[in-house]
Amino acid sequence: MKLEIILRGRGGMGVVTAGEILVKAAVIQGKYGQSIPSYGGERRGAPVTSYVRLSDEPIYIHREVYDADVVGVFDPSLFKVMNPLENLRDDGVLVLNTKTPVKLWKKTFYLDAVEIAEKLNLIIAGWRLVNIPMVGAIARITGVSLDAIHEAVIETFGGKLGEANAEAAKLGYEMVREI
Amino acid sequence: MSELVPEYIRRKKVISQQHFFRGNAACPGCPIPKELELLLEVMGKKTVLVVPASCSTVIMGDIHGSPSQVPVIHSAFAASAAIASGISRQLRMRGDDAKVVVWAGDGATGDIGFATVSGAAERNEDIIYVCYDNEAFMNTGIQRSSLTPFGAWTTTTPTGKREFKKPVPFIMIEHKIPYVATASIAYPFDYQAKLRKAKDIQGFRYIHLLSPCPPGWRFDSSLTIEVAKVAVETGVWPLFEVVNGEFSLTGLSKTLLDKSKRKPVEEYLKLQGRFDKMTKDDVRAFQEAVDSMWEYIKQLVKK
Amino acid sequence: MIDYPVPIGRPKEGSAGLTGHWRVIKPVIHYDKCTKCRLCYIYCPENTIDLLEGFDVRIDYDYCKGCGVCAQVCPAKAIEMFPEVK
Amino acid sequence: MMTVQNHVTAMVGNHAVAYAVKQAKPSVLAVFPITPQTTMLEKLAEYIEKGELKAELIKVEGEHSAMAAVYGAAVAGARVFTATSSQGLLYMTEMVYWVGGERVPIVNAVATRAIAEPWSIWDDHQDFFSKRDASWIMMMAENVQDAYDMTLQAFRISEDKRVLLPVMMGFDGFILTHTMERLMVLDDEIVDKFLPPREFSLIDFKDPVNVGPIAAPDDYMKIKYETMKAINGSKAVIEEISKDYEKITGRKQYGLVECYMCEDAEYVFTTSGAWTGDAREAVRRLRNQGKKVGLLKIRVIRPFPKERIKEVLKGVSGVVTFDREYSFGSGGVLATEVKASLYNSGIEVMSVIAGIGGKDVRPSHFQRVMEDVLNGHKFEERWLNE
Repeated sequence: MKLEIILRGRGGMGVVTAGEILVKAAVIQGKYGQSIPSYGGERRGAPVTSYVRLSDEPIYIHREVYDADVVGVFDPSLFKVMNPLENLRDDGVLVLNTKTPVKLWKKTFYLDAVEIAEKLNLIIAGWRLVNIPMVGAIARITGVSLDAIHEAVIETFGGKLGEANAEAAKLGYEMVREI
Repeated sequence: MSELVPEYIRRKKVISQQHFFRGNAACPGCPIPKELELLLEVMGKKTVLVVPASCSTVIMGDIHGSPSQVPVIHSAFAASAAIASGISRQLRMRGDDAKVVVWAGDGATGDIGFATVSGAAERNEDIIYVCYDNEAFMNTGIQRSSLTPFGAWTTTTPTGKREFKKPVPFIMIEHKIPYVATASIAYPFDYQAKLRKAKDIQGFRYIHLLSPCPPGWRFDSSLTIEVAKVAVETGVWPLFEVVNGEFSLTGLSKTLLDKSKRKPVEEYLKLQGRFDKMTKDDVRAFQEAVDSMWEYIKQLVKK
Repeated sequence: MIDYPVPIGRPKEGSAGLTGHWRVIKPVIHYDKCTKCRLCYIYCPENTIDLLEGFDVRIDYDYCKGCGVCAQVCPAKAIEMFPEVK
Repeated sequence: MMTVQNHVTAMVGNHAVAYAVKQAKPSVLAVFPITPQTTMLEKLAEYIEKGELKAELIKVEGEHSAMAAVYGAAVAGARVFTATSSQGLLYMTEMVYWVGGERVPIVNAVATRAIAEPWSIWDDHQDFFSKRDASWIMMMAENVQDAYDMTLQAFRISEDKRVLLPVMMGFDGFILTHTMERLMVLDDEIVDKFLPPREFSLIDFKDPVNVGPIAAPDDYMKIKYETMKAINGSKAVIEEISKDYEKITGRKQYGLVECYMCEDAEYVFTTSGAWTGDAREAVRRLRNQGKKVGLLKIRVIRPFPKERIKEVLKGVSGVVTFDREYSFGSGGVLATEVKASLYNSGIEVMSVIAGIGGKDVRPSHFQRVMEDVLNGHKFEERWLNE
């Protein structure tokens, strides 16, 4: 396995945390992982990117991802301000959080992460926490085990929040569909 | 010369003890060695001195010998309160009840090291900070500091300083630390009483000590104590202490709230060559500043 | 003993040498006038006046720098400053 | 192979360093926040508040005081740690020299970052390399694992009686501080054995000493001569401690330098820091094309491993150094020093300046430069700023 993933969302959505959970899950499975957040003067609401590499072998490179196998878009409104599909390979996969599925790439997957967040009451300061359902969906597509995701989520959040998020990951894993 | 000392005196045994060794590099008439002697007598052997760049850096000797009988940690100019913080924390970690004393000049306290002092005070570090105030950068050859008084000549204020002395002791009071005091070397027992009090208190303790400098203030070296005394008598240098926010005047200063009890400032100014160039208006302005400080002190006393 | 590769100073009387050599005027105590008030001992800036048994005082000329504070503070005028003859 | 007691996890660089610091059990820390070091400070504060690390954390009012405070604590016998970056490192510069001169064991983790003006929060090595003359031992990490390993080794090296010098560990701002990677961490007991409690204090009331007083010219120069000998002598100690660490981890450690595919190489990259990984990737790709290239990673910047460099580069035709900092009016620092190390060897040294202020550098950049060199396009200095 050697996968390069780009996660795109907005400051405050937990995009970086999502990348880190994928890495932790890969490590739990005995693989290698790397999550590099785009760094800058990020502010709440501004577009944020996290780059993730998952591999069976050690990862040497320390750069952003330029040729992604998977792009996860956490907020469909990002299409209004940027091109989230930049750097997605032709045969790559788009995973979209949306209520109104549209086929934007040859391989497009979607889920309604907002609905999952609302269902589990994962709302903080008015933000629906869509990041973990997205992690579940991406895990499904990339072949990361749900058990490993579960463990990584519990380790990251702990307690009740951990349980709720683990459930969110599971629902994301189950609900993701190809268009 | 020994013939000048009678035989019976020559034979007598010494009963006093040196806490800070004589034969150090201080100028003749410089009160710093005596101030340290008095300090170490109170603080005892389990004391660490932290000394930033100042006259005391030289006085503390070189790698071949030091007048200090307690550990001395030399410090960069602006760093002493921070170095002392580190020492104090480690002493606490190793369960040592030794005291950490910063021995700093006015430049290290009120100018370059001001943020460091303020930071350590805000954190209420368990240290005693003594500022020996000779009112200018003396070690580099008498340049004005923010604690140089109005009207004083220095090599960088050749016609007299136009700004007033930064009121550092009052600024330290505003830090709400457990203990603040002023002292003058003319009143050694008042100074030692304050050190004793400070020693028994935990937290950041600040003592501001007026320390006349014969070459810098332009007076004969025999007058060090006289100058320090007249500073108090004229009210230019008030003696007070603030224990947990409670302000009280000490010693002679207790009697000086009434302006008529204070000698005119001229008596202090005329002793020192550094004030030679002051005009009558300057002297009046100096007097007014002293009087207005005492009005402020009145309010603090009432509280 | 602290063992350390960077030299560190240790306590020593006369760290600046025999500072008595700096002196240009010398204090001399007229013991007949001395009242044993000890002000000279208390105020000597260099700590070069020893207090003796019976509260007599004695100047340590090896280190006295001749500042003249002792003569100035002596209420009995028992200390006189003489130019050094060298 | 002995059984190795460590376990695998994943952490961002700042947390990996904080974790190593926790395991090293310092008794006093003084840290002032600065991007991109801040999350390390936060982690350390959390360890202390939760009681996982029994230490005093002095929340100083600036970096000058941070270094001053750990100096005071170290003089009083504490194992100490501080961390900073960029402007903060510059602000503490006076004390950086101070503690180097007094040869007090201190570990300072520097999240490397460009220096203003203009403002930049992104990675380069200008801050770190600006301290190269302060008599500190200076090491640069390649990845998160390296940052963890180096932090533990740094305490050992710094406190070694044969060394007694502060150690600065550089790791690239954001690129390592905020990157999460797989990490092998040692068990606490193993670390305790590797790093016994520090025993050394300059404050002893039975032997009161004057620390750091004036030294006359003769004394001063003698002290500096001894420091020169100590820092040069530390090369052997660093190699020795690296070997020791290798034994407890079972993972290959590289004391002063690492040579990657150097054996039959004609041209070799020279790098330091996180982009070594990208250069590694480039070497792998070039080797796949049959090109005889290698990579020399300089792990320790001070003492500069000139003997080792000369030794491992024997037989190569040329070296392409990558500098992420610049000595204005002179050249790239690594380039200059590698050149000096290879003096009279006939090996050509070409200098590339790249990645300044966070400017993008990818494996393909390394590849392209090397292809140019192999095609005969030689240069003395080249800036990748197009």
